Amino acid sequence: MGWSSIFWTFLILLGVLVPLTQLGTKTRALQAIGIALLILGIAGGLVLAAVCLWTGLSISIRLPNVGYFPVSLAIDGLSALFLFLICSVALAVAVYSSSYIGRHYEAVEARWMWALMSPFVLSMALVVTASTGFAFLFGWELMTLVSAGLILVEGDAGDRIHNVYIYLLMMHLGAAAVAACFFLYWPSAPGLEFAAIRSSSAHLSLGVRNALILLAFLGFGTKAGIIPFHLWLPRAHPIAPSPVSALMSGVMLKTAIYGLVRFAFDFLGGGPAWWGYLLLAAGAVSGLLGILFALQESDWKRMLAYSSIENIGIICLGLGASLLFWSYRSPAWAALALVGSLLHSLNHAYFKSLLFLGAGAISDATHQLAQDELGGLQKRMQTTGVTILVGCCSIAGLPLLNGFVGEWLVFRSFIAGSGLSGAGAQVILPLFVGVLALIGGLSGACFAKAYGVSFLGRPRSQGAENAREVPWAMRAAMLALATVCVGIGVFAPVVLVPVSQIAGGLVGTLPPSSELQFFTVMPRMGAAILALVTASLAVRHRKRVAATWACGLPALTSRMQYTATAFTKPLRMVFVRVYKPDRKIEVLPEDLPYFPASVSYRSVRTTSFEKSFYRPIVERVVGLAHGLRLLQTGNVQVYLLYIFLTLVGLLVFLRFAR
Amino acid sequence: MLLVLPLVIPLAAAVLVLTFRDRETANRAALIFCLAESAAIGSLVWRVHTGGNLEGTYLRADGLTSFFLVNIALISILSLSYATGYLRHMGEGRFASPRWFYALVNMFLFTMVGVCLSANLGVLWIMMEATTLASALLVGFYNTEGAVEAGWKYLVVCTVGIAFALFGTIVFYLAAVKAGMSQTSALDWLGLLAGVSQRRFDPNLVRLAFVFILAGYGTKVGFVPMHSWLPDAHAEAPTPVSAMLSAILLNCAMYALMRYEILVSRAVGKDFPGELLVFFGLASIVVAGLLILVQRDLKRMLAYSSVEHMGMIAIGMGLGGALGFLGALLHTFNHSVAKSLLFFGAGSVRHKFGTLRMDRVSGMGRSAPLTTAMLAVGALAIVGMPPFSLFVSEFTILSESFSQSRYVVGAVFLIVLSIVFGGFVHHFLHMACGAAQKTPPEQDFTAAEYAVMFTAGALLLCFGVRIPWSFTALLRDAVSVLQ
Amino acid sequence: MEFAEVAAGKVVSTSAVFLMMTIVLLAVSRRVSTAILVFGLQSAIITAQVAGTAFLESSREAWVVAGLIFAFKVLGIPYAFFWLVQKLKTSRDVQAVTSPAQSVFLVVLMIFVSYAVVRSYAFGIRVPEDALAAAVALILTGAYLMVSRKKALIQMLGLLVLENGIFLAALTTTFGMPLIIEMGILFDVVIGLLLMGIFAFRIRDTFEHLDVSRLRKLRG
Amino acid sequence: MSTALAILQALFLVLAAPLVRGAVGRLKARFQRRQGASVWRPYSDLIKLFQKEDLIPPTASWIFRSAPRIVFAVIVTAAAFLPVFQTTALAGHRGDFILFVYLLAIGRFFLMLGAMDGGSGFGGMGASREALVSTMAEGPLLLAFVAVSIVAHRPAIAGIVEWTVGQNFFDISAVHILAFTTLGIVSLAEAGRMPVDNPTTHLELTMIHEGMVLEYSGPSLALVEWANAIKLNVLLSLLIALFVPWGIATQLTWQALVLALGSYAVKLLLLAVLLAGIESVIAKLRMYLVPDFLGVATALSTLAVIFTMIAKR
Repeated sequence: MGWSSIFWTFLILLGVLVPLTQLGTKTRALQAIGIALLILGIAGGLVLAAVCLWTGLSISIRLPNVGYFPVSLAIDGLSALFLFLICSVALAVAVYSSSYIGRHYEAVEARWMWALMSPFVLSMALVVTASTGFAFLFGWELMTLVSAGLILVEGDAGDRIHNVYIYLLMMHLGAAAVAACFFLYWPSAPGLEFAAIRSSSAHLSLGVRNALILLAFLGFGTKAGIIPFHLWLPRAHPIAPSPVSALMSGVMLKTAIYGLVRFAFDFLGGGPAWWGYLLLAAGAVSGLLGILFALQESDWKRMLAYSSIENIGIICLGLGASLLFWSYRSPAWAALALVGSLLHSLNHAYFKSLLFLGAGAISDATHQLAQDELGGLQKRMQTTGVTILVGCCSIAGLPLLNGFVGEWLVFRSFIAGSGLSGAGAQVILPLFVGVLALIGGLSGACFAKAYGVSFLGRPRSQGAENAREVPWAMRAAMLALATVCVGIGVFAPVVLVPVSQIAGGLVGTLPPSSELQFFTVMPRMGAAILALVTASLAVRHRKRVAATWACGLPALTSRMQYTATAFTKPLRMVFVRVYKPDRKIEVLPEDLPYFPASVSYRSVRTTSFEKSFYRPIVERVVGLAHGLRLLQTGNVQVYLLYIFLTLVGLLVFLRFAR
Repeated sequence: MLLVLPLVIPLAAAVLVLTFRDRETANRAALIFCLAESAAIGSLVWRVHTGGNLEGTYLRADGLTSFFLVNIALISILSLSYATGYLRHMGEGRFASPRWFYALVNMFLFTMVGVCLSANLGVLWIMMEATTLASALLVGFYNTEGAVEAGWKYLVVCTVGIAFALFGTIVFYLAAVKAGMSQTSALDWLGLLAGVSQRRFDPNLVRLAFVFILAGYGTKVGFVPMHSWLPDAHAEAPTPVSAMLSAILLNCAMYALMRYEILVSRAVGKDFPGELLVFFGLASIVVAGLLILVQRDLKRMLAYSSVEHMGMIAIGMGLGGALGFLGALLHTFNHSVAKSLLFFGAGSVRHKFGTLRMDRVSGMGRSAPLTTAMLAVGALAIVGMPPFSLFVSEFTILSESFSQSRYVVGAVFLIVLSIVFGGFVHHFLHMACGAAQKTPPEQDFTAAEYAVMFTAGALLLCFGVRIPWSFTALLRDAVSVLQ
Repeated sequence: MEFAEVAAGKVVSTSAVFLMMTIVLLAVSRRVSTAILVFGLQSAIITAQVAGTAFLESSREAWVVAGLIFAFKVLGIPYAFFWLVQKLKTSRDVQAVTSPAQSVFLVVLMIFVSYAVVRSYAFGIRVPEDALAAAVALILTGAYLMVSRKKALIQMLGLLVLENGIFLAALTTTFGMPLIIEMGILFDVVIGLLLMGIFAFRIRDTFEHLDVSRLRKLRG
Repeated sequence: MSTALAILQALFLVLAAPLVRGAVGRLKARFQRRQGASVWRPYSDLIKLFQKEDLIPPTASWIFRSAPRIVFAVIVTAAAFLPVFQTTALAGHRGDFILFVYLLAIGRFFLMLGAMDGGSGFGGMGASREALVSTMAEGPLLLAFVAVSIVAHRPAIAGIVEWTVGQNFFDISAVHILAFTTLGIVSLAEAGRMPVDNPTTHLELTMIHEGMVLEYSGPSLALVEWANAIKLNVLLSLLIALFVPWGIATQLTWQALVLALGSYAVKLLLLAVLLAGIESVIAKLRMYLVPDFLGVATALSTLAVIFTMIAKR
């Protein structure tokens, strides 16, 4: 009883009180109280989720029906995990924003920002705790809407609008597919309560089940940004305010993973092997292309957005492996792979939001996000630099940090795939180790570049030169997230235990405990490395600051350093088929090619998905609309003719329909 | 008495308001009459709810009537309150002064109430035709080129359409007479209702009748391909009238179709009328949905959106079942609130920017934030986004289509929803965003206009989160008539 | 009163043929005034039919209806049309999009179709086949006139012809609807024509022509 | 006893690393008909460097000094995963070779950062090339492990070694040959040897590793170089352990251990000869041919995994 009242408080605070304090008054003090209430509410949600996650408590509350449709919320294991994810990231983001928003926006914008951020968090919480179809879809649509509003608060110039539009449209199409998923259950589970859906799933025909998984893949895949449904992601995430980007990339994408797990595992209970292959293929494509595109982006936020696609790809690889194991009846390994992807969802939420918050700090300090204009920030922003370094290492999957934990589990399950009974699966699954390794290697390169170019060496612009450390609230939020990243990386079993309980609950068998023991090595190894590093640092040496040798020139300038673009040139040349860049080299004056006064070089990468997949569809639809427009000729006689023809058509139908 | 009063008041108002030459007095008188009308409707509805159906010779009221009357009362209050502010720029002219406006609006109201109250299929037809006649002059009210053109087309197309409905009525009458009913009861609702279940109607004749009725009243509802008059009329009429046309006139026509649907489905089974309604509903949503994408004029786009929503209602009706009827009725109401809000917003845009061309309006969010906010609410509601009410009703209709395993219907519905979403959001974003335009010196909006829009927005939100108990009761009564 | 009954019966049974003739005449008439006259003639035939029926059935309501139709459709409306033509000062041509030959061909085709349609239903409801066919043919012709004639006035006329057809259908199949309904319908028709007249004036004033096919500003 | 031995073998890998490097250098010199430096030369180099002062660029942050130490620390930690004389290692668990590979990745990651902190063009250049090589090498490295592990039905390095010792040398499957080749190629790339990188020149057109460490001096340079030597040693020992472990001590008796040490030394020497031979015969590849070279490794490792299907029973 007590816990459900916390849940109610959470809902009311975030849904009603906080927006009211922001939009209802112009009093500063009340707004500050509103922000405090928001933080309090999120913290309450976090406590609730943590209790549910670690004690296995489950809570359900029932809201009044809307029309015919029951609305109720429930926290079971899976919901608790995602609610925990949402609240913990949101807490850090809220603390960060309490300083960030005030520094970046005027009073009106700031009010809107807070007023929308609170329902944004709420809508995500609604999605993961909904236990009826109506509540789920309600939250699902609201989530898109509010996040689009947040992007628009940031600014509404022409190209931003276009991006927001693409975001909204694709989300709506995805939501249509998700809605169709639920509606397909209507004949067997009227009311769409999850319990009824779950129990009726077993009786569905194979055709419906296949349709369901395809629709779920389409709908949730769009939200998650799986390639080729990713078009919106690198457009929408970079243009949002940094804290919102953190929420969108770190948290909102995970609601799609939640949905996918809910449908594929909880409701449908696994299926034929091709479901697994579908997700594996999607994961491999998303992972590889996502990180390859990220590698070439030299804007922090665009890079992070593409890297989200990559991480979603890794999560999908895990889910695919899990489904494959399940279809070949080895549920323990299925559970392990599921643990891997669930844990990677959690971890990605932390390091990605950390990095987006870091990007916000960079832009706060330097007023730019282009890596080629940064440099030398580590000396100027010590705390921010360290936290971002932690984030970069995590996202690159380096051991002792949380990114490695999830990836290891996925790797491990791939290798275990060799024990499967299917002849194809036992080779294909281990081969995915190579794919994941390539993804890992590329992301290492990508984030070494990002951190190295931005934070090390010499500053490349005035902004970077004059950068100052950001206020404490922002630093505290980033530090907290970085601590969590390290914490999970070193003491993984803390979260592994509840997550494997959840996965075990979904699949029916707990993952092999001998495998989970692996992470007990981490604290010892971490201690060893730490001891070695501190020992070698502690040894006193003579040190002298001396200018770097400049090959005889007077001094090195910052222009001589490798830029982010230059750094990735070799990889760009290797993967030239993927990028298909449009290069343009202009040498002036043209008549003296060997004595150029100026050389300008431009390389634009247009995503071929947009060119070859989306544009033709859109053009066809709009073309059809224009064609229909011609039928509305404006001539009243033609209109009358339409009526007569309709009538004749109906009469003919009547004649022959009998 | 209760049955006659809602008809007498607007009729009296139409005559009386002509005597007020002063604008303010006319405004006030019109509002007072409208409130009186609402009170009359209110007492009628209460009486029907508590004491059962009211039956007269030519007039009657049951649950379905009550539902549509409430709709009419609500929208007419909103429209007239909006009009009091909206008409302030209008000069005096022949037929073109506020008093004429109110007189015509009251006549229009009279005819629509008449449609809902009629107990006789003949009277129903007469009143339907009268709605066209009463509103034609309103459509052409501004007497501009566009208004005259639209008025003419409206008049001609709808009259022809309605003529077919007359033929359908006659054929149905014939079928009733052939089935052995007396000439007096063969058009009477109660008589027919008893007749279709007790006697054997010639199914061929009934089907023939329904085809004509569908084509006829369907023209008035705006089913594709009989919708051609609709965008013209809705776009060219004065804004409060556009709102009334879209929000209640179409509903009244749908009401007429519903009445026939009840009879026909009892006579020949529910499949025949149901399939036809679903077919026209699908045609309407697909065509109108696509046309929304390529519109340039705000009100024209709204008009096409009305076609689309009428299609959705038709699908709900055609599917039938508990949720289908419920969804259709709920959607009727929700759509009328959302659409009137949008038309009011469009009126404000016209005042502010002097144009309704959407490509010429930009930066609205900065120069007219309140209007933009209201338009945003309306637009989000109309595309079926939560937390607004159309989400609930569309969800209901979709649920019914899937629960009957009509996957194609559901799929088309969902895809069209996305297309319409694309259209609306595209147009709206381009109007609302960007740098503020240089606009003519600030047009002061009256508090009434905002109050009206705010009320509509609040209703949308409220029905999207929780449908009030009293409304649920109304809805239940109405659905019980349909089933 | 044998003779009167026979005469009334004849009127009722032969009127269909006369109506067909008016249809053909409408199709070929090039002048507005001719078309109006033909319409008046058509209404007169229908009046005669109603009167005949009224006599045969000795129904007082039918007599009232006959009187109303005579007053409005035979006298009032044609007169109003002539007045309009005079007031609007437009050309006398009907501005057809089809040649008279084509029109006749199409109209005859419609008559044929009407018979074909009616046959399938008439058997079931046992009514005079010719009269019902004439009614359907009138409806179709009315529709045809509205689609093929550009002038606003002829469109109005086409609508009236269509209305006549519907009325005739009601008459032949059910001996008319209840009186009050008939009166209401007639009232609507008259008001409708009044409004169309008003709009005709407005179109003339605004566009300085009456060619509705040129009213094409609103489209798409 | 076993633990002590495990610590010993890790220490051996760390401490003997310069010697291996010296030996390879000496052998190379011999192949080129030069006298060559002493095999102990790397030790004296390290001692000399440790005594010098650390030069730090004015723009550098703490990363610059920490990077070599982190690199050293992780390589040493990685060494703890290898069985050298006995079939167990200091650290090790199911799935440990993933951790092993990723520990090497930590080293690379920080070395790249350290290089970029120098603020000159060369650091970035070296890091950029290292990124290319390491990205392409990681996949085949792991796949080779996977292939061997599948054949051995053991998911850990020590387990694989244990299994291989129990097999007959002539029963060795195609999988092993493919995996060995892969691992060999990858080791060349990872350790920065010919034909991927030339450890002996500082030519800016070709240098990778040397580009990265160009700004380092004194103890920092010493640590980087030592770490690099350990890496080479670890990779060579890995080849030995995975593919030719026979002779390794299965029981902890003195005789067995001596035999293990002896056979290990011989095998290491043979590998060193092979390496020196390769480095003397083959020219450095053009930068953009390196991906093709590693592509061959990827293809071989993929084939190795596919062949496990046949080789398993």
